[in-house]
Amino acid sequence: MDRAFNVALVGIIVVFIVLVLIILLIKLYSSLITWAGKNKGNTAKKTTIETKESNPVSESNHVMSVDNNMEIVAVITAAVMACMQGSSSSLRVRSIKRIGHTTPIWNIAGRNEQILSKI
Amino acid sequence: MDRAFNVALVGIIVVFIVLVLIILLIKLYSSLITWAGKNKGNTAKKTTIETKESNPVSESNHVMSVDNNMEIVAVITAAVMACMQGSSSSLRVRSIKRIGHTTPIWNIAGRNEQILSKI
Amino acid sequence: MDRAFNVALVGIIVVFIVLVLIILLIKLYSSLITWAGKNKGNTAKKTTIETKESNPVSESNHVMSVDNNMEIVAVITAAVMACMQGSSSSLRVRSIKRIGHTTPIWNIAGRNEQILSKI
Amino acid sequence: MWNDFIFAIKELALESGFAKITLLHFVLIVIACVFIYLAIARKYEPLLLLPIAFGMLLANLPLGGLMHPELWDVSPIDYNLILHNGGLLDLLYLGVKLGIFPPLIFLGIGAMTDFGPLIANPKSFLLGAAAQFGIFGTFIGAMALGNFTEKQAGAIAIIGGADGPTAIWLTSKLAPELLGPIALAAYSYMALVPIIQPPIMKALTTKKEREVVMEQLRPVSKLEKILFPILVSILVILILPAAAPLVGMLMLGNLFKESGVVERLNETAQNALINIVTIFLGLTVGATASADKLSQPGFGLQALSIIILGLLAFSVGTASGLLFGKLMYWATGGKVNPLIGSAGVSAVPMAARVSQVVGQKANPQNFLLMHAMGPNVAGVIGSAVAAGVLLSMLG
Amino acid sequence: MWNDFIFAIKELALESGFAKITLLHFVLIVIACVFIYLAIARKYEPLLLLPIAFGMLLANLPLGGLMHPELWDVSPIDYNLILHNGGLLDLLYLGVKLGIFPPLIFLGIGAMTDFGPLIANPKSFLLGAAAQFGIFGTFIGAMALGNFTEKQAGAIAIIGGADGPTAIWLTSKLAPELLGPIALAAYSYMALVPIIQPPIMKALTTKKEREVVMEQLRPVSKLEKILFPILVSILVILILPAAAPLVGMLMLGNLFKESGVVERLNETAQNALINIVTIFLGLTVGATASADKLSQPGFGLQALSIIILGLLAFSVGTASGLLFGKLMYWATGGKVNPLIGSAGVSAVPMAARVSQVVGQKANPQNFLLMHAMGPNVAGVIGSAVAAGVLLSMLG
Amino acid sequence: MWNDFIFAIKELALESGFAKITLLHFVLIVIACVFIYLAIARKYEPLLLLPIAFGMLLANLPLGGLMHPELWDVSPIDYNLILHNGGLLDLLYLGVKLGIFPPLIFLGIGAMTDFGPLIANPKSFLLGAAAQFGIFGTFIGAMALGNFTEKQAGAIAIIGGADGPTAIWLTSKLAPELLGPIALAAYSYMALVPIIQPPIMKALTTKKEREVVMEQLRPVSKLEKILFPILVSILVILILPAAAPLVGMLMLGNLFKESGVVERLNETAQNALINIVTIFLGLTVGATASADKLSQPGFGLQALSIIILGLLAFSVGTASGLLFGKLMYWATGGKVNPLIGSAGVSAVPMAARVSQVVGQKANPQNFLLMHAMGPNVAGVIGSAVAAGVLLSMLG
Ligand code: NA
Ligand code: NA
Ligand code: NA
Repeated sequence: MDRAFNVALVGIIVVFIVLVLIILLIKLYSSLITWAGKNKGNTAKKTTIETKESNPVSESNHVMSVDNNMEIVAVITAAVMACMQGSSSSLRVRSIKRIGHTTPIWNIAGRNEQILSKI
Repeated sequence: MDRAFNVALVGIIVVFIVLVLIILLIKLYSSLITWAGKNKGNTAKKTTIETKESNPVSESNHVMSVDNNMEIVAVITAAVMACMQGSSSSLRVRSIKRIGHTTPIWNIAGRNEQILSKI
Repeated sequence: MDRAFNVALVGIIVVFIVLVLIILLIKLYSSLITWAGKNKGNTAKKTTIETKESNPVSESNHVMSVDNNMEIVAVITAAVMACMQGSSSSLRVRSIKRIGHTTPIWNIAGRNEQILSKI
Repeated sequence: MWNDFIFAIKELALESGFAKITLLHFVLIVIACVFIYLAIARKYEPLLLLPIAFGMLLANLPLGGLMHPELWDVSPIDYNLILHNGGLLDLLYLGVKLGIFPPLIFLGIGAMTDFGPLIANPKSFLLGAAAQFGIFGTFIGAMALGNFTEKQAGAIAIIGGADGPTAIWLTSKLAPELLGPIALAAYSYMALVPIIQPPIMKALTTKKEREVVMEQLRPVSKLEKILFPILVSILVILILPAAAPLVGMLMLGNLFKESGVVERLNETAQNALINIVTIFLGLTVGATASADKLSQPGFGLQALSIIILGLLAFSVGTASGLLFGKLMYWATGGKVNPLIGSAGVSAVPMAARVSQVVGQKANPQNFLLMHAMGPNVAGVIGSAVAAGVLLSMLG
Repeated sequence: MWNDFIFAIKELALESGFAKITLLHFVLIVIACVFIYLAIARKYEPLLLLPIAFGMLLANLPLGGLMHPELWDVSPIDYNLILHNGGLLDLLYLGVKLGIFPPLIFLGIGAMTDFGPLIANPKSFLLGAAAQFGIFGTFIGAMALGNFTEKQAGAIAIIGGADGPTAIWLTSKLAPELLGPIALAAYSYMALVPIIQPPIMKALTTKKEREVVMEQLRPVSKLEKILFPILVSILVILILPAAAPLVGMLMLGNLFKESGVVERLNETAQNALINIVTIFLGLTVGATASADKLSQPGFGLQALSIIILGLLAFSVGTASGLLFGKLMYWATGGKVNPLIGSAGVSAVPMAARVSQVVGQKANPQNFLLMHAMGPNVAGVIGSAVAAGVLLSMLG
Repeated sequence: MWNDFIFAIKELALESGFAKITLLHFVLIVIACVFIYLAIARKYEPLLLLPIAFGMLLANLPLGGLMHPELWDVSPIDYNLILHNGGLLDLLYLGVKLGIFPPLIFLGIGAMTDFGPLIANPKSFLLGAAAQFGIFGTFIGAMALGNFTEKQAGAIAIIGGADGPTAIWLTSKLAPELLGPIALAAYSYMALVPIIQPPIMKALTTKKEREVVMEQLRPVSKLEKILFPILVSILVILILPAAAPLVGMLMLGNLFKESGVVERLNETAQNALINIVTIFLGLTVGATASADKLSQPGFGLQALSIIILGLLAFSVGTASGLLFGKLMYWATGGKVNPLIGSAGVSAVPMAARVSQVVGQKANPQNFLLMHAMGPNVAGVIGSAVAAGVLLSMLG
């Protein structure tokens, strides 16, 4: 039984050590982030812009798709509500699943191209 | 060829035996259920209630989600039809897929909490 | 190094041979199809009809589902737009996912039957 | 340098498929293309026939090394050698050989199947049993032809079950060397059910019988639907343990569906899992129909025999189902429409839809579909049981 | 002919399950049905309990040949023999035995878990650590009973982790012969958390303590959430390499979720992949609870002991979490509601919801859920660490 | 008691990763974190780079036991030993080593690829062929460096194919010891295509050439799209059987897509299946870049050489594609915009998008994307063919 108590004691102590170290780790990097956020406000913005420039095609695409999503959510919600003429309390558009994620992005781009070329 | 006929004969007989036993099994338990349903109408209700009490959180959640689903189906159908001003004969909302099943339930609960705490 | 040049030379030549043969293959079958299309316009139609006749149940089902899909896309688009009273430029119904593909077709048929039998 | 170049090109040419292609390869490639055509243009059970046909195509392009029949022809199989020397399709074929894929497909089928019509009218099981005469009749026929062993005859007979995974499962256990032709025959005839069955149905029934409108089925409670897979598993596996993999997984899938508490598992069983397994199963089963394997003497005759016996199997199954349906028509004083008997062969849901169509032609007010679904799904259980019996007696 | 017929029928009857069924088989079938009932009617952790119970059912229908315990009882295991003689569930069980399935489930869990509340309030880790007293206390209890080896005691103790995949993973490494009962106990008690915990919670806390409304958690930035899985992996695996499979996969799944750049992988990890693995894991773990395996002398007593020790494990874990919560209540001058301590046992998300419900009963304005999610997910990491420690010391 | 306690703690400390960590481990952990950063913050091909980098991270936390390079360095590989002693990532790595995962990824890619632009303008294949000079030029370069074997040079050369699964497939067959660095280089440079290519494109073309507006592509009929995968499979595999796994699966996936009759399989091939395989492939390929493996003398130089050769490969491929584009510009009297030539390296769809962007800068009315997609997907076939040639000649 000595052995049993020993295993249990070592076990719980190691668990506490590991989890306490995680606490310290989180505190450390959280405060680093906060500190960096205050100190480098402007630098950070710059970096973001640079990133965007280095990869213009994909970035713009992404931004666009996010905008579109928001727009679609808004439109559908509005449409449904306008038609209801009623209380919006019990209904929220929880999520709109954009099907066709699986369509290769270049197909979409191709379609856009064809559309634009028609204008 | 004797062997072949023998195998075939045994085979078809076993198939019939097994499936006839299944028939008897179904008849047996179906009538048991019907009999139990008539006999224990009140008891059954009681049990249901008890179950609900023992597990209140998950139960209420489930019931809620079913209600919501029905409501959403109705709302969307109504919205589309109101806008159509037309015949509903050829259109039925076949199914509404509630996306975000994969969101852990506790996240949803957390969101609800945050919403409620804002009220 | 001789060996290295040799491998590289053989390699690039084989790649060109294979891809050029694919070009010829595509040209060949594309022109065959075009030629067949012009020559057998009428025959082709006939074959299509025969196919449909040989497999009436499934065919009609499929056609129906396609029609339904188009109809539903149109309806939803119309509904949303009517409610918006606005520009359709920035919104297109990208895809409507018909959920319940997984429902066995015969269940659907069964439901239809029950509905029809109520009329 | 120039010599080396010529030598390298020559070596590549000798390693190319053109160096080894034979007439049999060519014929099988053409057959594979015909099956691809049938799957796409005629929609012949495309979900399995397309992968099967493409697997057959790949396996007959010489030297591709995707499948090595010689690794599978030895007994006992040397799995270590397969890991070392096997190609892509050999490795995927492990799932067939080890009997894993067909039960997983049955799991998905169970999750998609509604046994409600069968529970509402359990007598349908008799029709699902009667249609299995197609299996056992074909077994006698195959033995009578004399060019098949008993095990091969059993594998061919199961074509009459009109159920793809059951046929593949039993054949992989009894006569894997015939897997390709049997799977191709099974799926082709399943696709041809709307052509094979109607003439037999019209020949064996009178117009009056075909016009019978059946009573609407009673509603089945959720509890009955939940108990069905549990109790049927226990009963069938106790009686016939050899049917456990198929029946057990079919019923587990159905329990996922009916229990309503494991929607995630239900959804995956009937989508991602069954689809992944279907791709692997189809490709590798098709790849067993390779020239390397089929060049053995006498194969041409065997393949032809399988085609004929398969047609026999479907016809006998259809006829016996119908005749038992007529028996029930008489026994019930005309309440049962014998047309639902032909649906007992399985070929879900095609056979049931054929019953519906033929019935509606005789009487436009006639909606047999739900009534035919009973024998139809009973036929699935029936042929799984038949496969278990054959495996027990011949395996 | 007639003799042959009788002989064939007789042989089939002798090969039927009825010929071999024993009382133990029957008892285990009944128990499996009870678990199916609990999973469906009472919604006791159905996602795993339903497959486990059905696997147990299938394994106890004699002669089904789906699982062969004798193949797994030898050391070293002969994998070649398993390929040759294994049944369907033996082959799927490879994923458990080789330690593949539980980490893949952790991948999916990681992809579904929001560590935000834990990052916002890292002190929650202390509660997640304190609740692991349930594990180590039970280890002492199991050793004290005297009818378990040290490894078995470690496997039983992990029930106190209230985390299914961790329990299965550790048991498959330390004491696979107890896998069935331990998994059943773990999932059953996890489902019973709403019944086990509230009385302990009320007994150990005052109404005043339960009424404490905690401050709202600070928002956590995306960057903090992304760094968490990476840094925690490095730290924990460096300290305790034995925990690598569980912690590594949990954190990879979470990184999929939080990175936001691999939505496809995230979606598959938390759906198709985890569901497929859950089906296979559940079925085969349940199948280890077969009569063939459990008929060894002394098993009845062992099973009973596991049931009692499992309850002990949950109770001790709950109590120690609560007591540590009280300590934090005192230390912070009443800012911490001790009820969130009981959530440290994991049993995600049930235990956190129980904290919420009990807290709200004491004070209807009290929303503890998000605060309890911190200790709750810390408990998952805590028990994975505890499993690593036990494996290191006993394995 | 106290002694025992100290002893146990000491033992755990000795078994901890800290006891074994070396500078190389530390450097590789930092590199892994850099790749995680690039995958997340810069979106460098995150779908594979994130799992690869995390696998690399896990493999370099000492004693985690997830991957054992020593099991894979022997020849012939002892699969039985891997089953007995392998860690989680060793077992998943079987799918790479046995050549299963890359073809399955190609199945999914085929199901996502539209070969329409290529069928409409088959001359694009010439550009897809020309860009493979990048592969063979790099092969010569690697051989010239003198510190690689012929097989290693072939594996490094395939980086010029700008196609991840092809590179992993060929490397796992020719030089698995270089799998980690080659995969990392391939995916990194694929992500850097928008930075590497534009300067080369501007240097090698005149503004007049870049301004060329190409004629709209003819519409391609469904029948042509269906025939394409079937006929290309037959032709390519007949000529070059070694390319069968990649080309066969790519074309099967495309047939799923274009046939329109197996939507279920198509959906699963391009979602659940490819995602599951991507997770496993990425993790295990990354795990081959472990310190245990890379501590051999001379590795640092090799890694550096691979980085330089990879850049060479992309640059040569881009340049040769462009120059062939110029040739076509002259031959067609200015109808072909040479910018579409650089898309021939594959790196789908990034390279085609770069052509579009650079073209549009020269002439805002210029929409090259669909025209560039032709060479882009031709490059996938081209590099699969090149991989087959290299395997045939060096394997
Ligand atoms: Na059948
Ligand atoms: Na825990
Ligand atoms: Na390429």
